[in-house]
Amino acid sequence: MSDATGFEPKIVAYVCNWCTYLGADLAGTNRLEYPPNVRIVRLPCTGRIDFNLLIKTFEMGADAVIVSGCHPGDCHYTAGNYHARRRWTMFRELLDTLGFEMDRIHFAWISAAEGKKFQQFITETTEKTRALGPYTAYREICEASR
Amino acid sequence: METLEKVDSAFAGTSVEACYQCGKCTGGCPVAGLMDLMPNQLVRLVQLGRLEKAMASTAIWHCVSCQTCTTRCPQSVDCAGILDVLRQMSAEQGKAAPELRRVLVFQKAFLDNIRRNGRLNEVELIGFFKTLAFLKDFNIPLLMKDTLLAPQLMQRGKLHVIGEKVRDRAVVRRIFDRCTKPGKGA
Amino acid sequence: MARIGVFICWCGENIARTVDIEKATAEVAKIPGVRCAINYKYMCSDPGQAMVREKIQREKLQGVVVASCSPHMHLKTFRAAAKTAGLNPYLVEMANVREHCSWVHHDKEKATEKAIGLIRMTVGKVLRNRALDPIKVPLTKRALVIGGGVAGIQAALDIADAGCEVVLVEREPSIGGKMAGLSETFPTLDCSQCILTPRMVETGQHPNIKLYSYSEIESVEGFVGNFKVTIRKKARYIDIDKCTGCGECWTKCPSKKTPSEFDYGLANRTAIYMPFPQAVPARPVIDKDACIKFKTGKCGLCLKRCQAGAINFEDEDKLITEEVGAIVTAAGYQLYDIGKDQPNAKLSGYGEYGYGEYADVITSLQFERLSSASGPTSGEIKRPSDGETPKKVVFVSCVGSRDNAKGISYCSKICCMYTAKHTMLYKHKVHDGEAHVFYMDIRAGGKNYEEFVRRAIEQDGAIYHRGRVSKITRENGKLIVRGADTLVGEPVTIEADMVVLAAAMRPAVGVLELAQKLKLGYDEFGFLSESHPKLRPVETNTAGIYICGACQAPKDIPRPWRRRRRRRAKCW
Amino acid sequence: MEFGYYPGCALHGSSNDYEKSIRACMKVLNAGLKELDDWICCGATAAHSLNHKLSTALPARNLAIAERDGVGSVLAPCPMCSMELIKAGRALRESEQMRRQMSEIVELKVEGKTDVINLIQVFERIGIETIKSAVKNPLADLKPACYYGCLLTRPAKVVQFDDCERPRSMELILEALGAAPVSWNYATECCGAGLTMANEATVLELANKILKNAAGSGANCIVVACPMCHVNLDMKQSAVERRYDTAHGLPIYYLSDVVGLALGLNKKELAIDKHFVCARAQVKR
Amino acid sequence: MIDQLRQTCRKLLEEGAVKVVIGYGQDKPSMMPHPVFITKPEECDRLVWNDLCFANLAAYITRKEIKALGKPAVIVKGCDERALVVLEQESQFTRDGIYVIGVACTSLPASGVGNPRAAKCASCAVRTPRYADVTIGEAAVGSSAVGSSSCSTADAEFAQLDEFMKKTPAERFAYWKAELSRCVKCYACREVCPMCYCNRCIVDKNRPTAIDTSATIKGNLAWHIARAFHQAGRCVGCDECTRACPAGINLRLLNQSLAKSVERAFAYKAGMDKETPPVIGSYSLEDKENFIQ
Amino acid sequence: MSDVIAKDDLLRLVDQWLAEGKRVLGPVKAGDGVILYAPLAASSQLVLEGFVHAANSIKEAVFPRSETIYTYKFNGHEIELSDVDPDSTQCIVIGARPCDAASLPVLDHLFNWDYKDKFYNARRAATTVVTVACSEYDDNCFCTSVGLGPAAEQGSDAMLLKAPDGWYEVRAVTDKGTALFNGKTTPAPEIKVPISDGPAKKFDTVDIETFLKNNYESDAWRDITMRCLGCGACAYNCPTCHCFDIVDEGDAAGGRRVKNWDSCQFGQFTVHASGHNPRAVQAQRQRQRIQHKFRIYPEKFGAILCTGCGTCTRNCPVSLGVLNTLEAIAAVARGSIEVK
Repeated sequence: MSDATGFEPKIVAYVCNWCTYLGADLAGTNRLEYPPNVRIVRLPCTGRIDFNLLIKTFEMGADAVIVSGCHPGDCHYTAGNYHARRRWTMFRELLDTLGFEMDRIHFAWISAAEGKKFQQFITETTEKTRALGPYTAYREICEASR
Repeated sequence: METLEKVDSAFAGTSVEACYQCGKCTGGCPVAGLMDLMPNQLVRLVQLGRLEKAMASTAIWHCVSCQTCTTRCPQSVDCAGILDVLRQMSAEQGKAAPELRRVLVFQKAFLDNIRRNGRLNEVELIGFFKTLAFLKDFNIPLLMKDTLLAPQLMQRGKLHVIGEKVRDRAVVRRIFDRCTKPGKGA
Repeated sequence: MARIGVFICWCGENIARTVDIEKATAEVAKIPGVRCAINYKYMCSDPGQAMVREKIQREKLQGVVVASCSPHMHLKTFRAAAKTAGLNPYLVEMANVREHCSWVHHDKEKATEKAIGLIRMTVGKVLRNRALDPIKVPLTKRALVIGGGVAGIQAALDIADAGCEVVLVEREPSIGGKMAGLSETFPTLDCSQCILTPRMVETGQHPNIKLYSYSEIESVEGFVGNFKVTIRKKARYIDIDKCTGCGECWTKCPSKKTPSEFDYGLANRTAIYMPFPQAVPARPVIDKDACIKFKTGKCGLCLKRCQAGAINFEDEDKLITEEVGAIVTAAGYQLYDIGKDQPNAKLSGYGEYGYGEYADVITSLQFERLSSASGPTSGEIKRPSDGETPKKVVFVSCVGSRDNAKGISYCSKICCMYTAKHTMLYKHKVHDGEAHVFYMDIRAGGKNYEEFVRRAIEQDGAIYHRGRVSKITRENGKLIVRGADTLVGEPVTIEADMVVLAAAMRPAVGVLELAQKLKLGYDEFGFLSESHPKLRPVETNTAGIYICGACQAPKDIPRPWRRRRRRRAKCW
Repeated sequence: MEFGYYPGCALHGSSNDYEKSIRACMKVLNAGLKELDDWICCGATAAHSLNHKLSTALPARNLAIAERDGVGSVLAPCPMCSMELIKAGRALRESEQMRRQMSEIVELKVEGKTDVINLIQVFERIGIETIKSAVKNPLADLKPACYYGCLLTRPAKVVQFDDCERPRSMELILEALGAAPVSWNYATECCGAGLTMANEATVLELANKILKNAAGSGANCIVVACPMCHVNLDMKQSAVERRYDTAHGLPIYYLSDVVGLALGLNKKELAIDKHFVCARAQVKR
Repeated sequence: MIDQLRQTCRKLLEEGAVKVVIGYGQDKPSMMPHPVFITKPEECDRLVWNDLCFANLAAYITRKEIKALGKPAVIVKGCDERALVVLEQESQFTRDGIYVIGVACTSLPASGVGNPRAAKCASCAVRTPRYADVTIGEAAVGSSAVGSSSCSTADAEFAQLDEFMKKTPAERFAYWKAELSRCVKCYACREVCPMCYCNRCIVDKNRPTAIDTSATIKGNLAWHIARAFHQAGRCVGCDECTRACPAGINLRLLNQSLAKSVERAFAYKAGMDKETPPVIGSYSLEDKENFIQ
Repeated sequence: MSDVIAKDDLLRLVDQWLAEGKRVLGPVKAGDGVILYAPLAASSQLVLEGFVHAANSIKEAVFPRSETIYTYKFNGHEIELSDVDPDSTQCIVIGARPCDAASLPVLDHLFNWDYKDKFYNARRAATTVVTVACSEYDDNCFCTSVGLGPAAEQGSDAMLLKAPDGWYEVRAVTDKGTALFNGKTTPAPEIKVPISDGPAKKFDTVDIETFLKNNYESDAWRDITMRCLGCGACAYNCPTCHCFDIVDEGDAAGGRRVKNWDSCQFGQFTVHASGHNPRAVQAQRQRQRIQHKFRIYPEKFGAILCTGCGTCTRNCPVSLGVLNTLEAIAAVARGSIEVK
């Protein structure tokens, strides 16, 4: 699947413990295949996902990042995802102003029942990122900071 | 059996494997009583890869393409679509059941008519079909049957002997050619 | 240097098939901080756990990474193992190399690389983990049971008998649920009410059970051991403490034309009514929409009749707060709505079956009422349209279930059994009648179940057709049922007098909203999710909230009966 | 209001009475019909039976013509044409590759964005209330059996029109005209359609069942919205009667016929006089 | 006006209503006014008020050294008061624990003696404090007490940002790369900010280190993202950070991008209204989520 | 006898240095008009006049804000360390003010006391400083109070004095300076650039030192520094402040150990591992800064750790700097301000 340069995107997914992580488990249970480029980091809730993690992720060489949790109304902690939704709305604006490549930052609601959606989302994100190539702009600033 | 890939691609998108043989297609089929094999049995034969038997059935030529089977299927199997494919394969390979070959003859005549005119010329089609069918089966009643209706149709202004033709018939022919080009087939 | 132990599980072939276990073991052994890395065929088994314990002690491990399945599956298992070996359980983490790796990737090289990466990540996590000690908080030794059907009643009684207080909330005017309306139950054909009503009465009188009938859960706050539940007590317009249940009111009520919910519309009831004679509490309720007093201001006959002065047209909804420590959800099920209009956009109706259009096409629950001694026909089988005894009845299985196209994909589990039961009930009452069944598969797994179905066929002469019904129409007073018998390989047409549709089981109305209030997970069909189908079947992912009955999945009556035992053990 | 118009071969052939009737109604209702320029046959059953690609290409050519000429909604009164056009449009919308391939084959850019509708939908868009208020001649003693046949509502996922098992849209229009449609069982059963010519026995059997059930349900006529249904039920009715030795005598009207009659048009204006089975007494004018 | 101000403060101190007045003093006329802390009535003459009183004194309310002095009276301009509103919403003080002396901005410093960094005044939302216990002076003629509190003039407020956003993302990234490379991490931006009252800032945490402390471009970018985003829905646009930055980094632009998104997405403007629930910490079921799949 | 160089020739010379691969540092206009010492890409960026002092200092030439001292890599259970070679790229600082240059001899003590800092020394050896004598000053300047002046030559390798008509007088101070301008100047005996007196002397360092010795616990510290917000704007831009922190930055693969600027004004600066902080309040930190500059450093190395540039005051968001602190102390010492 990799192109001539052998580029394999590195993607990190921050997911909530109650919905998307279980959605990923379901994808496994149903043997729904997807590309192996994503590393899942399990956190209690999207409301807990610190925006710094996204920046750190890019600093550590990721080419795309995913944030995913429960659908609105389904949060295990009542409203964590509603708070997250607000925060990410604002955060994306900030990153956009800073000139981040916004198509490397993905958000989704994936429930514990949506193994199929998880598979499709991961597959699509991997393919999109593969098409974008490595996040050179960010890697350059990291290089410059060594 | 011919190459599996070809069969697979022919039935692509029809989810043959989803059929669990409940028979709802057969139960609702208006012409199941006339068929030698039931729609669910035809799907089963396709599932098993036993296309020869399916292609040789009269059932596929009895099908009126009314889509009831497809509409009611609890597994969303496009049963009518599968029968379409079976008819195509049967026609291509000359496997059509002899007694119903005239359906095929008619459909070929129909397409040929369109290829030439762009639109259907009914008089021409009827004439052409009857002659062809007659030559094949020497079926005199068939030859005679609708001819009795013709004067009445004429009388009602419902038959135009000359018929309509599309202005740009060349493009119609090119479309046909592109679609029937071997290798890139259906 | 830290001392982390890594334990890689083969999961039989599940992981080992796709991940090169030996390579992974060798690679992760090199990760800084890793003291030892070993693999084993079944890490969760006793010998596997023993290996973990032994390594913890011998290598003086400061942290453990188990690379196997999802932490939702076995994290508790391995933490418990570590604890027995003297390691703080929170220094154990799992790398999910099965669900997130071996099961979803085929390329062995890439899967192995990913598995190593996942383990490396988890080692990184354990390196930063700190030992945690559980805290103790006071808890309220009181349980809330939501739903007063058979599952809820049994749960409430079990907990109450164990000496804890129970708050039982039922949204209908009476407890009893669906089972109260059934005739006889499989596989014994004993009377449903004979089993249930004594339990209902016991529930109503139990000193430890506080019953809120005609009430709904408004909101739930708090956490395990300390939930605060707000209950909406709907206006009943009857003071149930004053009311004696004498019946003067409902026998005199002039508004008599409301279809009875309990009889699924097969009979009518009055505006002030008791849902059924054995109701608990045995108190009536006023249907505001049907009541003439409410509609026109005139009437008030019941008020005049009531000696106890129990009727109160001014009654209003009340909000009550209860504190409980645990919650059992037994919210129950409903039948798939076979009619044309569907509440859920994903589902579509079965216009081809004519339900709602032909009076003699009925659902299985309606048939229960028709054959129940307490039903509108006192147990005689009479068809709804004209009260004639149907001489030919067709029973259709799998209506709405096992249908990906417009229904739901799962098997409703109980229909095969009750359909067999229906044919028997019918044949026992109409000796010269014909009972035809259209089925796809007969699923009769259970003690005496298969025997039961065979009895319906062999002894009672039910005629089983292997096939699905495609369309039902009516002609000359007969229902024309067109289906197929795939065993013969031909279409079948039966001219029937009545058709009974075994509609699929779906979670009850409002289960979704309830799940959101309780923060419970649910599957794509709306059934509530348990923590783990095998390991924690009655617990949910929210600590302190348990589920039972058919709000979890389609179940027959013996199932909740069995499961309650575990639940009781779980609550305290 | 103006609609694009794709008559299809039938309406320019043996079913020209249907076209006449539609045009007469539209005129009264002030709705224009703009016929697609140099349209070609949709390929019908024959194409999708024998050549799948052709069954997309032929309709695609017509959709391309509509797109080129900026026609948004196209009336295809023949359900077969309508279904083929909708199906092709859907296939085009779903796949970029299909759009590319078909644009090449039909020599015009095609995206499948045309909205293809049937005659019932045209009346619905004109507005049932509008029609109701324009009724001059209520059809009080008409008890029609509304016959949808197969392709008006099927395959449901393709045409996405009405409830394919219990459709009511035609009934609603007829009720607005003052008629009393009957409830019957064969509203969506097939008449044999494409096999008229090739397999007459089948057609006659199916037609007989339909006619019989309609009459048995108290209908005094059948209303159709499909040229093929009309052929099989009207033209072939005498054959049916001969073969099954019955006498149905059920007039078969196009939907536009009954709308036109209620709007005050006469038999001739609607070409009802071209039908084989004689019209009922109240429409003899 | 200055007399009135001094008199008010003197009286407050004399009566013992407050223990300290946080106001502005000035060492030499040529130098910038700076914060002073007056604890004695007779020192009130040290107070000044002029167009160069930029410092946002609300920043001192949360400091333990200042709290130790006792109940303060704090002199605020309209813009500074918005910071007090946010701090009160966030329970950083109780309203009766401080005395607020409002001063109306009588002229627009941007046009006055050279502080090029007074861009904020051009789009000021509140010229006259609204929640003060006492307000001195009246807003300049031609400027309303409440400026662009609605979105009507917000377009003007965000004009610079809107213009900036016309650049391509790559150009924007390059701009910030150059701009932020000058940051030496002196944290003046943080310290002047009334909203940065954390006991321990995230950048000072090192177990684990979330943000590199090195003043490299990578560490600087991470720091400025964190600083700006922790102000989301809280920054009142007082621009003290921009004024304080020795390297002249355009922090205003970053703050504005958040202010704009908050205003556009949630119709919220920080510090305008005490009663509106803060945008962070509340939510609405109707919040748009078109970016979430 | 003086040597002069035309401004254009000077700029050409700068471009020549750049072309030779040297690093050239000088005042440039950054952002919204702030003047900063920064590496030049071309002589056109250089701003020599029209401002009193840049917002920062030249210490980055010898003591960068962030410097890697070694790198490490994980290799299985082993850790591989690699030394980083000191940077000895030839560097020319042009346009520095005498008060900037004067910091270098002061800093030399610190980096060559018990430990000889090879990174500092390599950069110092490779650096040539060309100052421009001050022709203007402001209220924040106080070089004369710490024994320097507008044309003080301490630390300079060469000094430029602005002459009329676009000429600069070039005074070579050291061999490095002589080498730099060798052959580039024109003798011009007629040009004699007058040297300004600089700001008036504002306090006496001896008085200050005495006060600092005797008033460690004075309440004056609190009163004077009350407004300090605790940022590092003063220290980071100060030519003589030199505190640093050592941190590791890295990930699972490896990383680097790095020496970063730090400031005694930060609350975390003196936090002990135990959690105790001997300088718990801001006044103590301000006191430390002044004590260090005017008592501790002089006691240890015999040099005042301040060159009177005034950058601290100019950069302070609340206008608090060494100067006004010392002025206030002087006032307290004179008894004109009462200490509570």
